[in-house]
Amino acid sequence: MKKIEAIIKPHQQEVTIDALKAAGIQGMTVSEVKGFGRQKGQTELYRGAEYQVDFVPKIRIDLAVDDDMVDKAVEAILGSARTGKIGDGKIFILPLEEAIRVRTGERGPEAL
Amino acid sequence: MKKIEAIIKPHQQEVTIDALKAAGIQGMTVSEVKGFGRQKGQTELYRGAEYQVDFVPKIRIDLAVDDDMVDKAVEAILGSARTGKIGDGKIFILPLEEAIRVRTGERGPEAL
Amino acid sequence: MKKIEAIIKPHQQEVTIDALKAAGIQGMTVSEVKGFGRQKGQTELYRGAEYQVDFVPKIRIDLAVDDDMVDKAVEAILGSARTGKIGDGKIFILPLEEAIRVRTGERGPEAL
Amino acid sequence: MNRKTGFFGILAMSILALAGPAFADELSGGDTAWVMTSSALVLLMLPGLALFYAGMVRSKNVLSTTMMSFICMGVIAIQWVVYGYSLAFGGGAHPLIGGLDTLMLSSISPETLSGSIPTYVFIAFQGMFAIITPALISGAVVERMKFSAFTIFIILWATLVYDPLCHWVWGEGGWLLELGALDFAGGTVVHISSGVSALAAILVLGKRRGFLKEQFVPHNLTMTLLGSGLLWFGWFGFNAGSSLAANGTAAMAFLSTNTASAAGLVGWLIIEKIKFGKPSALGAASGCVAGLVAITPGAGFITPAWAIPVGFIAGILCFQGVCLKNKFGYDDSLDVLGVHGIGGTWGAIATGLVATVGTGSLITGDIHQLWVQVIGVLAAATYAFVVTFIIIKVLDAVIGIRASEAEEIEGLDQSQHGEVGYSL
Amino acid sequence: MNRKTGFFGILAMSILALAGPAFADELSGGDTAWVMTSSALVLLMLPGLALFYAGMVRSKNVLSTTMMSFICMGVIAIQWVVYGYSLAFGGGAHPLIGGLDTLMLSSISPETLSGSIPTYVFIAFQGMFAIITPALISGAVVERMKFSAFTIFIILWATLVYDPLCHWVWGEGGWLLELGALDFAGGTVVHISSGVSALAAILVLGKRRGFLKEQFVPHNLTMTLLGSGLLWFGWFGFNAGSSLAANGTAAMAFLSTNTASAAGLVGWLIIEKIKFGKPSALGAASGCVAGLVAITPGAGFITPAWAIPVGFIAGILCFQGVCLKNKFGYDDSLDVLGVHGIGGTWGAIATGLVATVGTGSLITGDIHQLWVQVIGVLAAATYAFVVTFIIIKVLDAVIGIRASEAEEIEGLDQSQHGEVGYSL
Amino acid sequence: MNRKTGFFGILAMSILALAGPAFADELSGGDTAWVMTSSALVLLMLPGLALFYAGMVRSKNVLSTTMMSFICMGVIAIQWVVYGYSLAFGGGAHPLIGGLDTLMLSSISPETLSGSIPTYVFIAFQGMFAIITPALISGAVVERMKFSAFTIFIILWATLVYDPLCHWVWGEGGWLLELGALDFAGGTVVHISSGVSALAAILVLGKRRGFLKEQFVPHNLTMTLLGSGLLWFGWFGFNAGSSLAANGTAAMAFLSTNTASAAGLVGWLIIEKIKFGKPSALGAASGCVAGLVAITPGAGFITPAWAIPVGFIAGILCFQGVCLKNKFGYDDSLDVLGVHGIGGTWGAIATGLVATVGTGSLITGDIHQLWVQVIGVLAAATYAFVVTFIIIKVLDAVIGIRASEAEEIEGLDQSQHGEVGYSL
Ligand SMILES: Nc1ncnc2c1ncn2[C@@H]1O[C@H](COP(=O)(O)OP(=O)(O)O)[C@@H](O)[C@H]1O
Ligand SMILES: Nc1ncnc2c1ncn2[C@@H]1O[C@H](COP(=O)(O)OP(=O)(O)O)[C@@H](O)[C@H]1O
Ligand SMILES: Nc1ncnc2c1ncn2[C@@H]1O[C@H](COP(=O)(O)OP(=O)(O)O)[C@@H](O)[C@H]1O
Repeated sequence: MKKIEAIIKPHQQEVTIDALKAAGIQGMTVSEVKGFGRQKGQTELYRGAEYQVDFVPKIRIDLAVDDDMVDKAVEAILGSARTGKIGDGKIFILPLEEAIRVRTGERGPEAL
Repeated sequence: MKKIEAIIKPHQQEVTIDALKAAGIQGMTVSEVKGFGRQKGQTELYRGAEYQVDFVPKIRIDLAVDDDMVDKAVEAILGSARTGKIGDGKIFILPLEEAIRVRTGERGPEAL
Repeated sequence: MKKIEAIIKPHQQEVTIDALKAAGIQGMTVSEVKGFGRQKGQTELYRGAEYQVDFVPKIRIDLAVDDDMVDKAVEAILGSARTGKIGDGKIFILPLEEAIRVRTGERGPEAL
Repeated sequence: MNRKTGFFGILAMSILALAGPAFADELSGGDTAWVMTSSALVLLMLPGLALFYAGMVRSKNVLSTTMMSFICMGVIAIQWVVYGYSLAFGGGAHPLIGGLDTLMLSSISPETLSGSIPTYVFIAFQGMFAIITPALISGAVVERMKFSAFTIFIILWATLVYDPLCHWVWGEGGWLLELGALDFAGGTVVHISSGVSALAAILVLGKRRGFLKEQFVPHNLTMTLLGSGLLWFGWFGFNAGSSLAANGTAAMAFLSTNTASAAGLVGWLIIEKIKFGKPSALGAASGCVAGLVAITPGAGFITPAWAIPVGFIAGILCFQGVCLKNKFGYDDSLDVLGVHGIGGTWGAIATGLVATVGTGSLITGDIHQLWVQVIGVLAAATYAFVVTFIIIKVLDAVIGIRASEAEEIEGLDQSQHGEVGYSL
Repeated sequence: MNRKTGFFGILAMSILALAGPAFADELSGGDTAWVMTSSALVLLMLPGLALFYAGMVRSKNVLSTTMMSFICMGVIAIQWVVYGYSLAFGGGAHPLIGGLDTLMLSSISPETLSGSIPTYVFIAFQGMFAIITPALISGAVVERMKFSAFTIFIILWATLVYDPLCHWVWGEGGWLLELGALDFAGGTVVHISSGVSALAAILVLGKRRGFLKEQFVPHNLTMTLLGSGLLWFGWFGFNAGSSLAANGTAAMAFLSTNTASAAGLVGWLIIEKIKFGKPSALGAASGCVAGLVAITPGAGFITPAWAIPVGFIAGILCFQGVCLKNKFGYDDSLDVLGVHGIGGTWGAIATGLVATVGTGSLITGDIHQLWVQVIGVLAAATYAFVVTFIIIKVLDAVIGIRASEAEEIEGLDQSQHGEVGYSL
Repeated sequence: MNRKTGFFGILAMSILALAGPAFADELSGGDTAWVMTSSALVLLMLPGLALFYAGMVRSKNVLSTTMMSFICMGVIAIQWVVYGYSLAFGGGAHPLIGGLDTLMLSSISPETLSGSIPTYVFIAFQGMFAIITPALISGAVVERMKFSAFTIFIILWATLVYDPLCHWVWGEGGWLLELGALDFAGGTVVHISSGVSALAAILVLGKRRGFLKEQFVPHNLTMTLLGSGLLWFGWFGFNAGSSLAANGTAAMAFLSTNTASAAGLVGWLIIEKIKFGKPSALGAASGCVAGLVAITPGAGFITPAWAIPVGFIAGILCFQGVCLKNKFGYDDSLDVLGVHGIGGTWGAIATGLVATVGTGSLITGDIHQLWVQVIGVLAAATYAFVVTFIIIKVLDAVIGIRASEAEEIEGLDQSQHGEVGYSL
């Protein structure tokens, strides 16, 4: 099993989740994060001054998948989260040793 | 060492943390996340319309443990976070190569 | 490639990010988390009662780096996030199998 | 005479009715105190409305929604002093429009009186109405209309829609006033006009991206509830201030307003309970506003006891009103038509049905008044709809009224104002 | 006569004392303006109270807490017009209860006067008191009481507790009024009654899950502070409006109210500083409310200088009051007994101690007044406690008053209203 | 006489001008109602200011910022009753200071009148000014000044700066009053004095850690906007209440205030649009406050039409004013000098330029008045700056005025008050 962590733009959240579901992913966990990278933050006004915020709001999707689903999931994300502009984000893949469903205690791919 | 990531119901947070402490876990990191899965979101009212939110608030507990503590920690979570209803959440176990305590620079299990 | 997760004090966020950038890190993802550990939470007042909150606000920095950058990044964090007092936090290092840039589809170290 | 209303009608009526110590052309400290207080209360309705609306949008549009109310406080307050007041209340007794004789309020001094209060107070009080009416419209166009376009829109709208309508109903010689249409505090001028104008505007503006597909969840309902509380509070000035005196009419308007608001709240909650099993906080906030809207045209003519059914039915009707948009698919974002248009119409009609103080109505056997009310509603609604539609169409052609898709996705706070609401 | 107070007493007193241009049966514009303003101010205390309370609960209960105030604005405002006013102020001069002669406010018109103000204004002003009192109780039962049960409770409570008590103290022939008990603006009727009723209610309702084990951290103290600011503002209407005229008594009540509020704030902060080393923002918010509660019964009788110790001691006493619940283990969630019960009692007694204007007290050598005050407190507290206890017991048996454990864990916003407060 | 202003000047003027039914030594219900209402409105400016300021700081300082306003409500309200009022308005006709003859408001009763209103009302109204002025200063020192030090500071400042200045301008025999300096509602006494005192305080206090390096992003702009709405609302009491009567002067002050506020809002947005391409919500909130500050000294002398340029220029000047700190590197955190100091100065000068009602000015050919205004500004600014500087220096030496670096980093909410603002 693998753990996929995708950092994407907030406005792509909805389509990306839809794409993942369409690809057969049944569960995922989402959180709000702040991104620092090539993309620069917005220009904001504050009483006679203009400044650039140094972070960009991003959405992080955490996804535990069976090995054979990795490519499908990655493709779903790439196909939906991409806008082609700087800051589209990253996908990270980590090894996942075990997954357990709390309710039933099931382990491994069945737990996902 | 292993890294345990548990996604649980918010209302089980307190008992779960207590159970982990009772099991000998001395530190952990907790964050608020949104879960998408089998459990459906709540029905909310909005001016003449009723709709279902598509995510469910969840709590994520991150836990770095020495190998011999993994089972104890997993059991503590299963024993406390389980309500038996859909949406109780998941436990994921990942390999952890190194842990360092910032204050002292200690490395490995002693850093936990 | 490795994934570094650092849990640090909120007030060290700025200097730590600066130090990481100075060390050549170009991107990272930051989130707000709650820490449970040796450091105890603040004492708060509430209408005739004083109590201790049981968590401490922390900042989590997620960082995907190429293998040869791991030590530099760790040193940057240790050098900037350390205040010497309990609760300075932890650095965790996990194996990272793949990294993909969403915008271009690039994979591996070039994606970082 | 006893059929007429509006400023002069009410004024005459209250003087005749109570034979108090106030006579025209002598200043009454009590009346002046009350109408100044009322003016301040109506001004407070603007931040109240801003909160009420802003709590219901997504957090990326909270400031831009608020700004649509604040810009009315800025721009229309000036327009009113420069020429708006003159257009509405100046001139001879023309049936359709005032004049240009009091531009910049020339010829008015602290000594000038309107009835028993300084004219400056009358101008201030009426000015607050001119300010809030376009702000009401904003509820329909939030989350996608350009701030610059909205700013120009409200100036045109105040000039071409509000000022004339205000003259028809409350200005000397105004044709609806002459006809005997009753509008104590602005059911027609304020609520119906803003409601139908909102509809005209969104027919051109179009729906928000994702309307009826995505969920537009209110981002902060405590803000909306506080807003509705401030509106309720301010509405005492709006309605009871409209008697332009601290007298028995004001007193009845005060109590009828409170009662109708309460009944609207209860009405909305009951229908929610029946339909969904739960009464909601947003329902309470919406219901009291519905009740307040409905009692506005008749506050000085309807007793507190009759205010109960007027408010209660308003709660139920407006609940139905806000459901319409889902059926017909127009995106009246925060239900300006559903609440103000429908509530105002019901209130104008209800005045013809159950008013018993200082006027006749259906229940006193005066069916004529009911017809006059219907004519008032239709005339105001038609005029406001047509002129607004033209203004918006022209504006769209000339400068474009809608934010770009990217701006809408990013949120109007950032794209229009370079800010974010919260950095908690 | 100079011992009596309440509406008629005060009215008589103010007319005699100042020999102003206002005579009974002639409308005074100034008085009318002031009491309308005051009524609006008291209404604003409801959203103020809602914020004050809602900021202190956990965010999952923010809307349900707010709704407990809003439902009072809805339901009691109607009850008052339908029969509440009549029960409290109607009828002949019965010592225990008013009558049913002014149901639906029949027989009252804009011309009807009560002293120098239209009766409609008097009804509106008194109605606001009837609305806020049950809302005060809600602070004790939030986070666990069913909304439906609370709604029924307040109707019963207004009818069986508030309306009679109000008659005793302020109604023509009311026995406490006849006895000479002083309650200028509602220390007994509003604060003591709500405080002890809160205690009776929670004895049946029980504690919140986790009480004294978990930490119930206020979720938004800025909301509570804004709420306390609105309460302070509205309280000017509450107290200075209770003179029912814009005269010297109102003026003194105004300034004494402001001073006592300030002193309460300072008193609470000082004891916090002593006990915990830090003065807290919640302490400031609580302290000014304590001071306001305490000055309420004596605002028209106590000079601004004497208002300083009255408020200061209230700050300290109520601080002690809120600590009691931790000792005795009853869950008075937002300290209704601790602040309103104790503050109101202290204020009623303090009136017997230091009142010097228009009445005697201990410091003027009149010990009788002190005894009368004590009797008033005991009578009101006993009556309110017993009747509330019975109402709640019956309600619990018939429909159940407490949300289920699952609902309580999920939060009452979701379980009672199908909403969440924030989606930031 | 017609040059003088302040309480007695205005009072005389209004009585002469309008020949209304109010004569000195006879209570007017209308005037009393209006000044009580105005007093309540000014009190509400405190929570309004607290919100306005608190929304602009970082969330770790939201409560401590709020508390700086609330502690003024607590401490200064008491100081005023104990001796502040006496220092400002008591004594014989001394040019520099009042007396100690009305300590604890002895000798004043509900029957005592000041003109046509009870003296208690005059004291309450003036007391609100004494309360808000030090609270304004807090905007400059937030996020780093110790709460204990601020508390002591405001007592000293009220005693040594505010009370004397107030006497100079409004007290019987005050030298600026005698000189003929016009300050209708506190441009000099309130705004210039708080603005320059803020500067004096921060020169000693120093900058916030990270000033001009880190970004200090406002944490909640909806709070700031609501705050500005409450300030606008309350300012009607501040300015129109300053005529101490419900008359034509009050009416003009009311309308000029509203107009200047609107114009300030528009002015600030226009310059932002020009400079940055976008008008901001914080700009709207700031602009209306700038307009309100500027019209304060002349509200009763400047017509609504002239209020447009006065407010508009204020919006532009204060925008420039807030930019200065970035150039000169002093940390006037929330721009007290930039908005109140500069806006107040502009308003005092503008009064000498365009006042036409009840006084002469440059445009009526009276250049003398302009000089008198300049003298008033310089005298008040110099006095306030010097005395504040000394107070702060001494305080710093004796108890230390600045929170430790660790406390500042942690946030003043936790370190000074043991609380956090939000636990959403
Ligand atoms: N090395 C990294 N480790 C963790 N997160 C990163 C890393 N680099 C970038 N990110 C995340 O990805 C987001 C997008 O990166 P950015 O460099 O702005 O543009 P792009 O996605 O086009 O490469 C960042 O905002 C940050 O959240
Ligand atoms: N494949 C997955 N990867 C990451 N998180 C998951 C995954 N599946 C479920 N989750 C998380 O677990 C939560 C519970 O899952 P759900 O399917 O609702 O019920 P259950 O826990 O009973 O299996 C989800 O809300 C989500 O946060
Ligand atoms: N075993 C662990 N797994 C995950 N996070 C941990 C663990 N132990 C500590 N932490 C995180 O590190 C923070 C600091 O730890 P703490 O024990 O307070 O002090 P120190 O950093 O000095 O060891 C905690 O607040 C928590 O967020």
